[in-house]
Amino acid sequence: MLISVLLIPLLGAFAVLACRSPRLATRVALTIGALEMLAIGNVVWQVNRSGVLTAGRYLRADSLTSFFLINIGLIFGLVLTYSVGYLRHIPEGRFSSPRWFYGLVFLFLFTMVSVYLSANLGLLWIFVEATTLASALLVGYYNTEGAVEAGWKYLIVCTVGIAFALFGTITLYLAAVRAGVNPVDALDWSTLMSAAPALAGMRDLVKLAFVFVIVGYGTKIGFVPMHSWLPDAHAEAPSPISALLSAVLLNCAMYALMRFDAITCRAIGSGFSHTLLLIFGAVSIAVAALLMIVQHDLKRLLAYSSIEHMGIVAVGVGIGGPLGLYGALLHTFNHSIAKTLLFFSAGNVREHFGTLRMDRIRGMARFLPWTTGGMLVGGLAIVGMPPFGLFISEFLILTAAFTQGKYWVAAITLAGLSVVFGALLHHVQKMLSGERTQPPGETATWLPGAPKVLLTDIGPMAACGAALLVLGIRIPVSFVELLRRAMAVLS
Amino acid sequence: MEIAFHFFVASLFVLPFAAVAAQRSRMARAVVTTAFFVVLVAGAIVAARGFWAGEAAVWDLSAFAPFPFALALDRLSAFFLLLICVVAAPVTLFSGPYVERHYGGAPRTWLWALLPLFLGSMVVVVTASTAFAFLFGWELMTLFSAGLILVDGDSDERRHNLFIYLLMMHAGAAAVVAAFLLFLPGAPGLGFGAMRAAGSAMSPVMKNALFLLAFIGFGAKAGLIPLHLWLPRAHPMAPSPVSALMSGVMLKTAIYGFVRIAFDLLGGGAPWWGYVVLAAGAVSGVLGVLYAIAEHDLKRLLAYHSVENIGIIYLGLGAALLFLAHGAPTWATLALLGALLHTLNHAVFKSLLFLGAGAIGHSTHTLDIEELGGLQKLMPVTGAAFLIGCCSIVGLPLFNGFVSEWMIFRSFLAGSTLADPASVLLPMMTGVLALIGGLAAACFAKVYGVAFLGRPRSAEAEHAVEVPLPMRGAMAILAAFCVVIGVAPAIVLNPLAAAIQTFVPGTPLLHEQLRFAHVLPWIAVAVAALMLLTMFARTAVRLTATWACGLPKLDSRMQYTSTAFSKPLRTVFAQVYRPTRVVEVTPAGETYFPTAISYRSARTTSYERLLYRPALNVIVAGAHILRRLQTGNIQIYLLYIFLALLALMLGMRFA
Amino acid sequence: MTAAISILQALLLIVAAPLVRGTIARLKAILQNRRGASVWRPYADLLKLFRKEDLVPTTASSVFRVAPRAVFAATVAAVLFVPVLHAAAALSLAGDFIILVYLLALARFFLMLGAMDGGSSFGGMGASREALVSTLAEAPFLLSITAVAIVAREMSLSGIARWSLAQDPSRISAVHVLAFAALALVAIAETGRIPVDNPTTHLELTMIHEAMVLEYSGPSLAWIEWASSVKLSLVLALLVALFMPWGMMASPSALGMALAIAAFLLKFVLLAAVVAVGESSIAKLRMYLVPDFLGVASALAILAVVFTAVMR
Amino acid sequence: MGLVHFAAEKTLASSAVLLFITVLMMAAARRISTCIMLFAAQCAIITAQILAMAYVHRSPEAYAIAGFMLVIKVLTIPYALSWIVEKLKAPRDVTASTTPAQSVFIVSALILLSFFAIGPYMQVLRVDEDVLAAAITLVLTGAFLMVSRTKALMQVIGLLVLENGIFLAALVTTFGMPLIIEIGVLFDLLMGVFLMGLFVFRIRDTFDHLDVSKLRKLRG
Repeated sequence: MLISVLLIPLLGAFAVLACRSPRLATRVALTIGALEMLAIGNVVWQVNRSGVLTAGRYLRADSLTSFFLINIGLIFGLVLTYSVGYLRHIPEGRFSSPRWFYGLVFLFLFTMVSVYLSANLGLLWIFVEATTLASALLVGYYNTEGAVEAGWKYLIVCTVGIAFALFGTITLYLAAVRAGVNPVDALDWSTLMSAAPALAGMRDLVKLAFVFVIVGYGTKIGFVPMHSWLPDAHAEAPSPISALLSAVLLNCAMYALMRFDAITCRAIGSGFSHTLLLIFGAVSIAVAALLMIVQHDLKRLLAYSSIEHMGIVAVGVGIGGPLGLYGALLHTFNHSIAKTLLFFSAGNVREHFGTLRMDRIRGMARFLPWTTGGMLVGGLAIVGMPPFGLFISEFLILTAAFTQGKYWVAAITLAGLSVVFGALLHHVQKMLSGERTQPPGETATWLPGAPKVLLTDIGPMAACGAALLVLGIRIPVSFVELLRRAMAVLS
Repeated sequence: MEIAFHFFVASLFVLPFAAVAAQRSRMARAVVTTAFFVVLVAGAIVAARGFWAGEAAVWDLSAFAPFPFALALDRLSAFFLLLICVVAAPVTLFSGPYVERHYGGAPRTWLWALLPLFLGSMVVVVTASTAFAFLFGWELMTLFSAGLILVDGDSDERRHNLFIYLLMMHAGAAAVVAAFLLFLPGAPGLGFGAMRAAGSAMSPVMKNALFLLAFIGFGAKAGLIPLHLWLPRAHPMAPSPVSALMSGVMLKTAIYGFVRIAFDLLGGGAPWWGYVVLAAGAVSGVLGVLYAIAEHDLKRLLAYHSVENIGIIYLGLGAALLFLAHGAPTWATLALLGALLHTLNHAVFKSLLFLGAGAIGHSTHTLDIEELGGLQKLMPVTGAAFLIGCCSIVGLPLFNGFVSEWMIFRSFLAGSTLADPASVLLPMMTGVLALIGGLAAACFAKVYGVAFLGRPRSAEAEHAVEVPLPMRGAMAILAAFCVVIGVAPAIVLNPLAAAIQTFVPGTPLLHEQLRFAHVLPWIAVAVAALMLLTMFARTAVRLTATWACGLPKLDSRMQYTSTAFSKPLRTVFAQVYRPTRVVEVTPAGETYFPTAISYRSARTTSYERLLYRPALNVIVAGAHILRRLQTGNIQIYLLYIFLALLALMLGMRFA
Repeated sequence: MTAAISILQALLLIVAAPLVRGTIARLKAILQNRRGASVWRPYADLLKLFRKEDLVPTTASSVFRVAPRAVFAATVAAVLFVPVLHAAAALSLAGDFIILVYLLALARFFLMLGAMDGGSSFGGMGASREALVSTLAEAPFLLSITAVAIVAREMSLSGIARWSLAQDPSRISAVHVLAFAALALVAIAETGRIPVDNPTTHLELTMIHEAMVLEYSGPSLAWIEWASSVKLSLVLALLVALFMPWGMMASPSALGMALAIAAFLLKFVLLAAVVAVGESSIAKLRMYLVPDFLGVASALAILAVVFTAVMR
Repeated sequence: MGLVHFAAEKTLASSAVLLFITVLMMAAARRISTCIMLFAAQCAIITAQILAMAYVHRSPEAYAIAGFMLVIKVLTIPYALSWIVEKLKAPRDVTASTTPAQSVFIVSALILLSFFAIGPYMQVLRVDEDVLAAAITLVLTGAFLMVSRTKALMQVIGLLVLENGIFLAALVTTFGMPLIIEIGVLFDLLMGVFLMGLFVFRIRDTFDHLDVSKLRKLRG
């Protein structure tokens, strides 16, 4: 069953690549997407029924997995739907036909899903690295100067970072082996969890391992100062891909880090790893918030906001405790939805105005009422305003921080949130009204004249908005249950 | 009671849908508006029951919310709820024709949809019994008010002002959040009851931090100087009824929050709290009114007066804190009584004045009082109501403003019984309050005299017509409140005192202290009797032209303008205004007869220049430095990673 | 009995007010080697004015006629708080002097409005200047009374008067000196006497009060004039009650009554003489020197309050 | 038989020194092709070591790993890289931001640093000190090359060296991870090199140069 979740996208990728005509490719892609979502739903349901699912020694799905699977399934479905309308803007090029797009996207999906499903930390590493490889071409998809540059930086920086994560993994493995765990499954997560107390003797090694891991996976999560690739990649990739990167990939890496953090806490107590998480989180929030003030490119702005939110999640995990962890998990979910919404609207903006430079975008409210609505909702949500989900999760994390007397982190977070609010408001309010300074499609990559807004451009955004509202007012009980079980996995 | 309360709160959040549904037909709109009015009246009744009879009402929604979310109506909440409804109902009445006339299509729908939401958020704030509910309403309040401001169209300047408003509100909200969360270790659920217990057990350091956070956070919302920057920008931008609500009600939620935390949850603290609050109040009061005097745009002027009155309220609160700190709860009660009553009074007369401004704009299409004049004859009801509003805000006897100011005065006098330095500082504050009163009198003599008396200064003013009945009715209701509270304050004072007793432990008020309330009616009787006697003493009246010193006739340009009126005071207080004057003379042939002389004088409030700019510059400078670190060179990026790793390893080695 | 006396003293003050004015005018005349008009002259003026008709500018609104009556009513109401013969005013409660000050403010406010309703430049001019003076006068006014009240530990005028009656006249506290000085300066400003304002001038450069009432005539003017003379004697009575109440009776009795009336007349004549001498020996201040004049008053008042703590 | 054992012993003993030599030469190298050759040599040494260990510890897995190592790292990747160099027809010198002499000095400093770095862990690990040091050295040198060499290809090589270091570290400390993991890692590496090659061509096509330090359009 777990295999099916992996095979569908993998085979699907080649299936899509096989079909020549764009329309056919699109249809096939949608079908496979639907299938995949069904498979994921099935897995989630199974996990819900019988705690843990395993397939062989290397595949495993527990509640934490299924929580993130829901996240990935939801976002992926939205992205797929949105892409249908979006792709019509992308000119034919060497690799830039729908089939390539969908093919690569499915590969990307495959790697990410396998990250969630791998039971073995080594395998986990392999697939995290694979996500980089699979998405690099998507980042460079437009094949423009910027795209290539961003792609290169993304590839190199992430690979180097991830290499360190490998080193960390090995160190942990070493510690486990030295602590007497059978080398064959000394990388198996559940084994490690149960054997963690025995690792206490290898204090130094475990610490070393976590340092390398947090730097390694931190690079992928986008912790400052390893974040450098993130704004470039998010800004240069096609909007649906940006959404995937920000809303799914970052969570993926964060998931890996959480797994390691759990083991480390079990082994040597939470002091060390949580301090590191708090430091990285706080620094990321502060730096990202400040950098948001001076951005000119809409998607770059959103990318920095992603860094900030990953920082918040890190703070949540670092504070720990049921409240902090709950807030952190919930925040990953809320953030991914809000960010997807924002990237979709950014995509529409780019298609309409042919640019993402915010000083060139004027009169959005008049020309793109729907997109403007989406951007407003997303913006309000992303800065943590009620009645949207992020208000809840941020409030949870702050509550946790204050409960445990972590005042400095709370202070930095609150200050950061205010700065972010100011920055976003400052940039967005300028775009809403006024006269546009250039004809549409001047540098637009598609047909000039009034743009025809398809349902697929708006529908996903509406869905995101609804989801945010629900999560902000009344979180479904079953979902809360799932979250609780996911937390139970980690602690 | 419970049911009514639930119905009231719920219906405020349902009405918007009705408004949207009813946007097409005028009839339906009228129905919805009426329903809105009725709901508010019902709310007023609920609040009144809670306020006078002390009936409590609870609505616990925790089951539906991710956090403990409950509304409860204790006496203090009931008082503020009453305040909201008493103001909001007439404002709604006023808005009916006003909105129909000035807005159409989407803006109108937005207005009618956002108004109930705005009120609803404020109701949530003042009735919340958990921190989460409070903060939820608190953030929404800002959002909806911003939305209501946006309804009035937008331009670069408006958007800039809105930006300042939202940013300051958000920063303030952050402080408020921190203040509430500081209770946490002691009160897991963040219910007010638990927080009260935690507050009493809290260490002094925490208490002080908490107080400062609350003071700053709520001060930003209340518009204390120097946190007032947004206030004179945001309020004038909104449609007049909304301005009335923002200035009259929204600011008061900040007072509520501050009283809740500082008095109810923390139960007072060190004396320096009192001094800080007093200082803030004094500065805001004096500077606020001074800035107001220099304005001649009616709504900006009124906005600055809100700053002034908030200052007066904080004077009372500061006195109360001092008394509590020195263990004189009775006098603290009196000071609080003054402060809270002034909160109510200000809500009433300020909204009355803003509605008056709305009426003026409605029939003359201008709010620049230099363009007005002689309106009293053309709009008698509006004029009379506005005059009552002026008398009240100035704090003249027999009008409500005076009652509360007297209480605060009285508590200042009582300060002489405390230990030094309070024994000198508090009585000294009487001088400050008197100065504020005098300046306010000057300012509103100017406003009413220039706008409503004398000759019209423009064609619009000349052809002004009285506003329709509902608008007049709304103003009349509010004016009536001003007079009733001003003449027979006992009806409000006693329950209010009871409300304060619920969280200020101590002996109830002496009768001697409330004797004032029983003297006022007698003065009223005396004055009224004399007025009647003198008015209807038989006298022949003849209409003539004003004496023109022998000139053929006077014209409106010979009258004193608002600028001219305030000139002496502006000269005396020039230090406050720091005006920048520019005189441009374009000379002609001869020296003494230039072709044109232009004179421009701009007033600069230096806060932006001296306080906000630098702070902002520091932040932006930091941002630019960070921006430069993001060089774009991949090798540098890799270096960052390696350095981070190195730093961590070293840290591990040596820590 | 007590109540009767209280009402009586108020009436006395109101009725006698024009006389005080007349006296001052007469004394001034004598000082300036003129015979001057009779001390009863003000009564004659009032009568004449009451018999005349009200001239109302065509542009004016109802406020124009309401204002003078309001001024008179408020001023008279203020009188009810001042002890004159008996150390218990008709109305008295802790903090009553605040009410008194604000009743005067009420009167002033309506006077200003009435002035601006005329629609001529003079009204506005006068109102604006009055606004300046009164604004700056209010603070020292209250502060000086506050200082005395603190020393007396009594928050009502009557209480203060009773307290000072019990004191030994020879021992004067610094607070009282400062407060008296301050209050005297304020009194000059409030009643519009030289050097702040000149009640007899009609030069547009200098006049304040006169500019405000320029448009008024007939009964309206009469009410205003009467009100202003009541105000004058009220302020004098205030000075007396606070700083030299001796002769005032603590408890009602026939003899006391006689004494009190005698003392009252004496003191008022004395004060009138002081005013007269002062007015004929000092020149009027320039408009923009008035703030300094009141600044001095404020400084004195603040000092007085500070001294209350120093004394203790 | 004894001979093989003797060879194995020697290899284990001397591999560290050889690795140090390769990295020093790499630092001094002026032409990309030289670096590729050196990298190949490096991988050969490591392979030899794996073989030796496999022989000493009698572990079939290790033989398999050695096989993969030989195929992928010693043959395929160097061949692919030099093919790219041929195909690019771009100037073939390594444009370094440090002179060869400086580089050599820095790398030798790094060698010392790595000895210093592993010091505290020795008593825990009980492994051959200088081989572990060599591993760390490879990591550091790789990092150094990536930071100091501005040619896109040189960055790839630096990355490979770095990865070699990690691989070696894993080897000496744990005698290799489970086979499937090792294979997966190698596969990832292969794919990575392939993608990077692709991007190198794209860079060449879009910018007409390979100097990644000039790729600075995206910043701030």
